[in-house]
Amino acid sequence: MTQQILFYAFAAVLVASALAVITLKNSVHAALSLVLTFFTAAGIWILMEAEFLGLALIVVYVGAVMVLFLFVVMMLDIKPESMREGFIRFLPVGVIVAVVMLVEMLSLIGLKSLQALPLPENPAIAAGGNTAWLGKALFTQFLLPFEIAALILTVALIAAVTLTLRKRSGVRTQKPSQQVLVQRDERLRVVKMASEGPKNGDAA
Amino acid sequence: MFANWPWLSLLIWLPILGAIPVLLAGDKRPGAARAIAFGVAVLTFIVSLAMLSGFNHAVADALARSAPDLGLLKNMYLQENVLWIEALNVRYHLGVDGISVALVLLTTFTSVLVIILGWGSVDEKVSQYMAAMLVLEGLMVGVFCALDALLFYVFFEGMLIPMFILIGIWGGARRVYATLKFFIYTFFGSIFMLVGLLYLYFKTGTFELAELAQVSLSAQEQAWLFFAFLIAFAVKVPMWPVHTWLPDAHVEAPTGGSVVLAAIMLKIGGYGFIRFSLPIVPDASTEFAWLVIAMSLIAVVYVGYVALVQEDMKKLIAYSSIAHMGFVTLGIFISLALARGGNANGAAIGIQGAMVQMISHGFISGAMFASVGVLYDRLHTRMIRDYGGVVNPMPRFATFFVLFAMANCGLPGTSGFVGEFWVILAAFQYNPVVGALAAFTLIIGAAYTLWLVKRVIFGDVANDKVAQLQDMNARETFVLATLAVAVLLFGLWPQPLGNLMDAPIAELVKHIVISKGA
Amino acid sequence: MITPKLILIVIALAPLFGAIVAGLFGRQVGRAGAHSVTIAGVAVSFLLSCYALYQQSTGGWGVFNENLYTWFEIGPLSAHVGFLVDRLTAVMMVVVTSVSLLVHIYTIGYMHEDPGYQRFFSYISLFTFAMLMLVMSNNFMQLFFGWEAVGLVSYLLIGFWFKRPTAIFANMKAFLVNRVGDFGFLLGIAAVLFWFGSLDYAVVFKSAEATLAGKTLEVLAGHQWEAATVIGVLLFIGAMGKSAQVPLHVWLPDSMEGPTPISALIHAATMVTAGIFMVARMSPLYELSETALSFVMIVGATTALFTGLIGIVQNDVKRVVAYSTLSQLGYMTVALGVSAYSAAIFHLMTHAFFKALLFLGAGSVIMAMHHEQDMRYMGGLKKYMPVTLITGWIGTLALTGFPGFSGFFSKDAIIEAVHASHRAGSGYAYFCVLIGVFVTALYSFRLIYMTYHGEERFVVEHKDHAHHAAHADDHADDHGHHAPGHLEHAPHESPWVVTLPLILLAIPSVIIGWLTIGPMLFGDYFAGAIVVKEGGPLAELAHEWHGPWAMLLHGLMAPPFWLALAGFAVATYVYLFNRSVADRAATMFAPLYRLLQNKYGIDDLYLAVFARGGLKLGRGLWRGGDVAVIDEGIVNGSAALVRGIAARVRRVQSGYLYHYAFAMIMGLIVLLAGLWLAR
Amino acid sequence: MISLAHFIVLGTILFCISVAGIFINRKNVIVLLMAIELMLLAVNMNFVAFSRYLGDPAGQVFVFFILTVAAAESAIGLAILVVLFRNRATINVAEIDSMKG
Repeated sequence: MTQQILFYAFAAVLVASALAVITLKNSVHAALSLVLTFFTAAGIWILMEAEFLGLALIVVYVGAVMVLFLFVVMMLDIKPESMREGFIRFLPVGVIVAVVMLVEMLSLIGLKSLQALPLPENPAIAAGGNTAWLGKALFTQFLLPFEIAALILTVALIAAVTLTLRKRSGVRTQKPSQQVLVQRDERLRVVKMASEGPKNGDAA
Repeated sequence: MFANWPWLSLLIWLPILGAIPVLLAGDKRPGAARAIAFGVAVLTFIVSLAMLSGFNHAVADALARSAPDLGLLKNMYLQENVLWIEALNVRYHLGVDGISVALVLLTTFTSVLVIILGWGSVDEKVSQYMAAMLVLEGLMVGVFCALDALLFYVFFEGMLIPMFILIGIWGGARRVYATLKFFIYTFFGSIFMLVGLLYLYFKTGTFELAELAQVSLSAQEQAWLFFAFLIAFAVKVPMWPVHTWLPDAHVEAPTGGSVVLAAIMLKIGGYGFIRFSLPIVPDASTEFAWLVIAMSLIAVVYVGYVALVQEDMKKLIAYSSIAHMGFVTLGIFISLALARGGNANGAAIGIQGAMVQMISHGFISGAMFASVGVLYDRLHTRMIRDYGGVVNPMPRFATFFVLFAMANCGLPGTSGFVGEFWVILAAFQYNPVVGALAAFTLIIGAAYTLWLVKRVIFGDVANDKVAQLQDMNARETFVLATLAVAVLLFGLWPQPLGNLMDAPIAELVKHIVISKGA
Repeated sequence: MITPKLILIVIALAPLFGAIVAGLFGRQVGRAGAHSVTIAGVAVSFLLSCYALYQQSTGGWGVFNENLYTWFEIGPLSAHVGFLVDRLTAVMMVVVTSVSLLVHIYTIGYMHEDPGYQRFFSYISLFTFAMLMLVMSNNFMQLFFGWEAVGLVSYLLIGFWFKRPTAIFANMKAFLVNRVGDFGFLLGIAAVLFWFGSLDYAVVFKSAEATLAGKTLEVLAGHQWEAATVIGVLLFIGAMGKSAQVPLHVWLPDSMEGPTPISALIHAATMVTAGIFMVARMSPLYELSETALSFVMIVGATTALFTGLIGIVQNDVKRVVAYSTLSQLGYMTVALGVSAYSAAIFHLMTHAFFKALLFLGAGSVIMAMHHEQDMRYMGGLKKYMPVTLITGWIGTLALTGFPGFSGFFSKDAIIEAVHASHRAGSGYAYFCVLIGVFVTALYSFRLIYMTYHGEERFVVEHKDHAHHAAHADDHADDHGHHAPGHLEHAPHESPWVVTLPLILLAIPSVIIGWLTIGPMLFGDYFAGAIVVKEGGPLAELAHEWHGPWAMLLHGLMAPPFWLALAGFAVATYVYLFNRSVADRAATMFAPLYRLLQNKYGIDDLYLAVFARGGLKLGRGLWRGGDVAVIDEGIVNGSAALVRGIAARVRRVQSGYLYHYAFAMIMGLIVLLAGLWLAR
Repeated sequence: MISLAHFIVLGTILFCISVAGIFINRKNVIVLLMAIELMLLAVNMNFVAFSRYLGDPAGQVFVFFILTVAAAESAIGLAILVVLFRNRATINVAEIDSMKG
């Protein structure tokens, strides 16, 4: 019973905050409500006994991605007014499309038949908790995809850095690669010339 | 001893690999590139002659052993048969009969002359030009030797690439349009052939031509396959109404490209009809022979009239090529109809005529384009109105030009006569009206050719530029004289060609009379 | 070992050898070398031909029929080069080589100023070779070879002076008109092969009757044509081209643009008679079809009369002779048409001599007049050139059929044969050939009078020597420098190399008819070579044959003689005594005169319909068919269509993300709806 | 009792909200990106629910990967956005139409 109450409460917050994300004027506010959305979703997942993912969602999204969003939003100088053009004009279309889709999906899902499917016993408990259960799968069956996921993250990291990196003219910086590659000849020049000693004739 | 050598692979890969040192010579050293290319071409020609002797030995051997009658396309000599793509059962299967040998020799012979022609007239990117020519040569030889349908298709399509490059880079002002048109036209056609071949493959599980020739097909299947092949080869020949790429391609192509295009590439269309349409779908070919015959006659008459009014020499010769190639398709399909009608002699005359016409047209059209090239190198114009009275400053050239023009009108004693003569005789046996329409070429062919001669060669010197023309140099004289010898030789002594092609043609005629309806 | 075969090979190849030497090595052997070697070649040919004729006439050799070389073999069919030499061939060989030899000699004088001297000799020797191959052939393929080869040489020779626009127009015209004939000829050969399965004369002739009996060809639905008629008519179309019969006669007058020696050799004596020879050779085939022979006869009769009429109004000396040739060829064709093949060959032979004589005489006059050919600027030449005058008269008398001269016998024989024939259309033919006699006399004597007699209508201007020397160089190429009728120096008799052939030709022109008519026409000289069905007109005439003397006497009382006399009288009165009559007649019968002047408008008609019409058709097909429909319509059209569709479709690609997103979502909705419906 | 349907419906609603968000925020790229994150969340919700319902860890592992990829995606997306803003001084989608055909 408590579970049901909690679920409906979380669900209500989730839907409300999601609506806030798409309707709020200010991008910062929108981002903050997205944080709320994710946080609530994490709650619901924990309610479903998927603790690891719920916490991961909080750590990855709330902690990292959304902070990135906030940084960007604040860094860019965006006039909120100009961003709201056409909001009213497209509102009906958006609502209609969303409602039609919702109706279609719900009817396809067939609520009645699903309602007769309560969640079974959690197999994770037998495996020693959700995290262990997931970890076993991840490091046995899905090891290779896991490594690839790591690679993708690395590539994304590098890509993001490369994209935003820019060379500014007029700024003096060290170029370590160039420094390492230096050759002796570039630093030291041996000049051949006649000796400056006393001339033979003078000595005589 | 030599019969066991892989002559055909040698002939295909020698020029293609020979293109590598030519390319390595680079554009900075055109002399070296020319010399290497010339050497490779001559070597290939010599090898092809050796191949001919090997072929003759093989044939003699087979006769001595009184080899059992294996049937169409199995009486191939100098065979090489290696599995190439295992998953698809595609084989690297080469082999030649008399028909192929004649065309291979034509290819290697023409290639030597083309290299010599390119010697003086190509100044830019010499090594690449020469390399493209050599690659083209190898691929064309491959087309004539392939006994596996997919291998044939690979060579058939591969050939387009060097030609595309030749026209697109060394061509005239509208070369991009021309080369695209050429490429898309041909490609459009051959796609249908590929579809047809795939259908046959899924039905039989093989691409072997010899086996495809034996497979029985229902009338409807044959009809579909016939049209697939027809589109592919009709574009290549080219037959009316899919001929319009040829004049553009010829006009824009460099001289060497034109010569190869006219002398060899067009033959692949006729060769395809003989290798694919007739053996694989004989019933449909008979059923629709009237269509091909009608198209050929239109080519002879309609295109003849169109040639009459051309103002560009190359265009005129290109249209005349179309008209002459009409005789090839006419001969082939008339023979089919005659063979089905029980007239095996008439059929042999027709196919023999068509084949001789192919070879002879190779020499004559090549010579005509080479002659125009000689003029073009001097005045840089192909327009008839820019010339006139060329005989005055260039008597030697004029002699050759008139000779080739006469061969182009099919004068007896030149090779141009032989094929036309036989085809007309066969056409008359099929239907006198068809014969009469075919014979109309005597008039219209002479009209456009002689009018060209009159306007370009004869008359008083037309302008100062013509007056200052230099007669041909030794290299040009050599090329035209060689072609002139060939034209006269096969006009006065066509029997060698007949001996070469007699056996496979007899086999083909025997094969096509048998219906293969399922 | 000297066998007949070897001799015949030498006969054929000797002129070819001369042609090759003079043609390819002209610069090396020089002028004298060129003419020596070609003349030697033709002389060898001529002597050996005479020997062959002798052997044939005495029956020493029998009929020689052998294949020498296999040109092509396809299964049972083979095409050879081979010789069939019987009496018919032997006569033709002698005619060809003798006229050719004399023309060779004549050319030394006629062309001595020309820069293309060696080339010319090479061509005429080559022609002799080709002509010999034609007449000596034993099969249809070689016949066609020779047929086309003489056409080629004729083409080259008419356009010999290639700088003249008229010459290169004329040679193209000649070749093309001949090609129209060849078109029929080739189809005729195809028909022969179709029915006989062989191209050999011997095979074809032997089985002709058995093979063709009852065979028909249905070209148009419902029209059955007899095989023999089809073959006969098709082959004769070839003869119409080569022998310049109406309506394919238009090329011959224009061919006079060539140098005069070849007009004599090719366009009078030999090549144009190839058609006559061919039909005579094919007599076993023609005898099988009354229809074909009637066709031949009517065409010949039309040619004989109507081209002769044109000759009356021509002013160019060579053109008059050319139209006369046309008319005489018509006579020969008529003779063929009434199955009097040997009469045709007989007339062919006599005509070869006297017409060559007339042409060479005309050439001599032209040389004297400094390449002026218009008779209106001649006259009174008799005192300058006696040899030419006398031989000219002999030729003219022979042509008009003056009793005793060779032309009398041959032409009278033809007229009598036509009279005796009962073939459909022979009435018309008889009328034509009779009137033709009058016409022939009229234009022939007109020519004689306007050229040699009457007052001089030219002016001699004396120019300084230097100018003349400069002028001499391009005489051969260009003659339009000075005003018509103005000569630089007085005309004079031609050198001996010119007059000798005239004299040598004059002799047979007089006597050959008398000598040979008996055996050739009424004996069985041509038995075996020429086949005539029972009851041919010549057989009928043979009953009344009592020797040449009797024929001569009889001829004096026959209508042709009186018609010729009438022609002579009219010409003499008008052109010798009262020239104003001619002008008055021209104005009085202005429409008729114009019709003749325009050659019945046939040339103009051909030019308009076939030449200009052909060009228009070609342009229409090109612009309308190739460019507009295929290229612009189908090829570029499909490209343009794709481009047009793409141009419209690309508007969808607005570049705005939300449009794409919208499209995606709409797609999703549709997909879901589809799933929902399909549930 | 909470059944599978509860989570699925919740996911559906979230998805539709994000779709509506894409529609009504056509100009602001940042909000668009956020809507996409919402959409991914909706998908993840379903994955977790089904994984839990079927007792199969693969679903949750998949969510783990989606989180990874989504993180990478938003990082790069934002980086592109920064570069874009630097070059064009706007993030207005209406002005970014160089993809126009």
